[in-house]
Amino acid sequence: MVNSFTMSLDTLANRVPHGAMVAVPADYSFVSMAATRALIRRGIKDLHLLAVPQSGIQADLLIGAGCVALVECAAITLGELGPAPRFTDAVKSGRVRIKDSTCPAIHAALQASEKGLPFLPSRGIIGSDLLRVRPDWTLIDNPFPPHDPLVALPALRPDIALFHAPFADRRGNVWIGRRRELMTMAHAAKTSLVTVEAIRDIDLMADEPLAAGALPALYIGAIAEAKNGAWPLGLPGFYEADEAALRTYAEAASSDTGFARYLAALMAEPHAAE
Amino acid sequence: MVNSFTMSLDTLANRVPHGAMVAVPADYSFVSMAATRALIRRGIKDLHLLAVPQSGIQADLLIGAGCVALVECAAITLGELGPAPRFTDAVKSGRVRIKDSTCPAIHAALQASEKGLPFLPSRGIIGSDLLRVRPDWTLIDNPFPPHDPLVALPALRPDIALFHAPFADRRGNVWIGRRRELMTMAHAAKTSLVTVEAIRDIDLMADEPLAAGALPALYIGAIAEAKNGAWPLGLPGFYEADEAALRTYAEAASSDTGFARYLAALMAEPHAAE
Amino acid sequence: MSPAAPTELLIATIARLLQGVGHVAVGASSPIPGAAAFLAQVLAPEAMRVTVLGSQRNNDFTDGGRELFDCAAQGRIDAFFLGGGQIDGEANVNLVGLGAYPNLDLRLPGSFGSAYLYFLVPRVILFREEHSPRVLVPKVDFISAPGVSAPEIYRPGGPQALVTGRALFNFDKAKRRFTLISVHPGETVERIKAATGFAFDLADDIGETLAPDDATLALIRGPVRDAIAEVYPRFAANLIPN
Amino acid sequence: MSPAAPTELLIATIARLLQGVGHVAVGASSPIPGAAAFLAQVLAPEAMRVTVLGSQRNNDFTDGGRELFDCAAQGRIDAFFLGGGQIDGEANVNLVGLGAYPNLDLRLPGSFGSAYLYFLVPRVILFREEHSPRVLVPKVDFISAPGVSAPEIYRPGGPQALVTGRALFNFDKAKRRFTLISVHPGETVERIKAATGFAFDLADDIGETLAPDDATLALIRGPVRDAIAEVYPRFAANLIPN
Repeated sequence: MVNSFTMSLDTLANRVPHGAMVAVPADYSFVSMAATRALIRRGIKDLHLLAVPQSGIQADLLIGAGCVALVECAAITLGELGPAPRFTDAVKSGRVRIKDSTCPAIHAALQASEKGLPFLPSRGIIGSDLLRVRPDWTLIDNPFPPHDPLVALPALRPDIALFHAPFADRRGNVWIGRRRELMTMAHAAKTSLVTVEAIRDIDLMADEPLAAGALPALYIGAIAEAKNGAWPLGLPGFYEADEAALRTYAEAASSDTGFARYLAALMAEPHAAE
Repeated sequence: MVNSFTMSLDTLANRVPHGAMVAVPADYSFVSMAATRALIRRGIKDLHLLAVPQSGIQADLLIGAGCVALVECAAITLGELGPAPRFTDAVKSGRVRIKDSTCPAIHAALQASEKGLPFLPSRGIIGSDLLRVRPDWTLIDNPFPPHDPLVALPALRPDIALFHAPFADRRGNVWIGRRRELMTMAHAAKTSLVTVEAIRDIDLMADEPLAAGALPALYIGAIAEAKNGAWPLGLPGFYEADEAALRTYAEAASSDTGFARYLAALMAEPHAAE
Repeated sequence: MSPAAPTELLIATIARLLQGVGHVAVGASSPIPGAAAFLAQVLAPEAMRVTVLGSQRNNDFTDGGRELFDCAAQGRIDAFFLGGGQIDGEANVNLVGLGAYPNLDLRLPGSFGSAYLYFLVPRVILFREEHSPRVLVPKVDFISAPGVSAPEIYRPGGPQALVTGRALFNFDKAKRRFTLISVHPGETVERIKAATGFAFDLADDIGETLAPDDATLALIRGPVRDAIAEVYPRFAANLIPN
Repeated sequence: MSPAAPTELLIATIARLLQGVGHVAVGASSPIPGAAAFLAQVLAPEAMRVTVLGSQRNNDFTDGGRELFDCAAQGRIDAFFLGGGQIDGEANVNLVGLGAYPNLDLRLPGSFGSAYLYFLVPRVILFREEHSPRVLVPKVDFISAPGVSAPEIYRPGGPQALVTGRALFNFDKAKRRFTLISVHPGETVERIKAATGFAFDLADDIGETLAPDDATLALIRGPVRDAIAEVYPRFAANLIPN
């Protein structure tokens, strides 16, 4: 099985079908910006983007580039750089549909899928307008005392979990460290496409400390090497975000023409950042 | 906060109240046999022992020593050494009550507690006599198509999670590696009492690979050093089980007199094995 | 010691609200609550745990993004902070947007974890620096998380207080109303009334919000500044150095 | 090449039942199914994954004890093995004990994961070496896991076959009955009938269970023996060496 997981970034991006439900992690986790750019260059369309549980530049860029039909999230924001302009604009104009959620609901709905369950119950939420705008969520009664109403969150089963990781081995095992939301995503998704800083000549499962942070090949569909693949975001614990490049994006994305220029440059220089 | 977690094995054992619900891991995980012997010496009574999801010599010894009122488990067995004699005897005679379960139900009920939920639904189980002998389990309808019946498993919230681990740091963080059922147990339990091979002068959270396998101090009540604390069981990835000592136990436990002799020796030589 | 800057007053005010807390968690984009949590920690007579999202040094979670929420549901988080594009007189918060959903006039990032943590964390402190009728409204346009719940709803948590750049309010769950406790230096009750879009009660003894003393200021400008600098370096740089 | 030992016949028979499987998991105390899984793996034209509980080398799970069950529920495990103190003609299995619950005449270890995996793994192979009326009963005393379920029950999985030390049966879910497919060398249909406590159907062409050929025996005595030795050293030592 050696090497059958490994492919080029573009080949990996071609594994994402138009219209797929793609789960991506938050900026504080391991975001594959390299694969995001490859998807945009490929002209991916109609994605159902599931932010686990929130997203930033990745979602904003995909939305601005016209790749997204529906975004499901607890929040999309550029953080200290302000609102996500392409997201804000697309949602207001109705060009992109939104399924507003809340962080623990996204985690729980993925755990439902991880457990092969149709739903997971949740406390909280009742009385929030989220319940009103999410007709797919329903109330059930706790069958045990105090028999309080609970929200039943239907399982989220992404077609693809897409993320970046520090490294993988040649058997297809991926090291994710304490970013365990990536494990839940991968368990819940039909398959996982992963970019990594490097494929190493080690056996992740043969080393107890490394195995503790490894996602087994069982859940992995494809791996592509992409050095600095989280850029301009950071890879927490490994490298910092490029604040200047993020600011450049935030400024460009704040106008239609600025974003168009940014996108044109991204399309023209496919490997500038990778 | 430095050192406030650390105490002697006997002091740790004194933290377990009579009648407590104590969750313990399976033989393939990290079992604290050192704490088990300390509890027996202390004369602990009326435990509700929750095997996560099964147990071997640990449960058999506690049951034989008269420490257990109720055992909840998917199985108790000495594995290749045959049935667990004290368990078998005590359950048949009714001296110990049993709540028969199935592995995934125990995991799920702990996850319910981890999520602060009153229950978790489960597929399977329906049609098993387990449902008949577990009146605390109830059926609910899946509120989504195909609206199939599901088993609602009430949350299990142990008073104490009790286990052994390879090492901890002085801040109270415990390294459990890939034995993640210990994390679920600790999250689900009110507190965790942990024996370790060694307390190390490191900061587990400052090292990314180690942090990936660390259970934070947040969930830990007390830590005691106990070298070879899993003996005669092994510590998978660290040391092997002592097959001869396990066979000695299995033979002794197969008769009342043999077990009484084994127990007397254990009471008389408190630190022979630690 | 130079007198307390407005930010330092807020830090000290929030820190006082955290007295007796065992574990406070601080969410994203929250430098002032984060600094307040560190101040409360250094002042606490017993060990107090501070978890700051985005921190490597003050975030020991190892079970992924869900652990904050699970930990809160287990009753292991005593205090948390929420903000909001709008906050109304019943302590409802809106983090989704202004106008009619979904094609809002102003789209905000989203509800984050508010719709859950507001129910489960015993002391939720609402914090919004801007104190204006635009933010403090009679009724939010979208309830990300409600301030109060019907008795049949499982809700160990909820709003404790509201801290703004101009005043401090407590929240009374039974009356479903805020009570003005103190106004920050330079403010008056009348100006607060004019700047607040919802009706509220007045405490018997409304005074000026207590400014931090020199010892507290020294802590803010020393260890607190150092601790918050890890996650919010620009914010820390703007605090007065010791 | 010396002829196939009875254990080798069982290994080869079970391995044939695993043809086309993508991922087979092997539970506790299962040396023969484990060896069969490794044999199927070396014979498979495409990559086949074998997960053996208790193994360090052939168990890549990293999410704790629940991962086996979650993985099965996700549809990522195609085959699994169950035994039982009793197995009845409707493929119900009993791992709890003989007699009246709870003060049983014979207490067995417990149901393990049977009450779940039997429902969710598409090909569950029942394996019990002892073939006697004591084990193969008309009706089990305690149903740890039922062989068949009502149509409204979610059940993608269930029994495929029963392998004993004396014969091979298939299971027909619609008819809720076993069908005798073949008898092991030295057995007859009449002897199997006498040794089986439940009624079963007969295949049209009951023959002798196919013994492994020399190439297969070489695999069992070589790479399969090496692979199974990690978890079951004593079992491997008793296999005929290559």
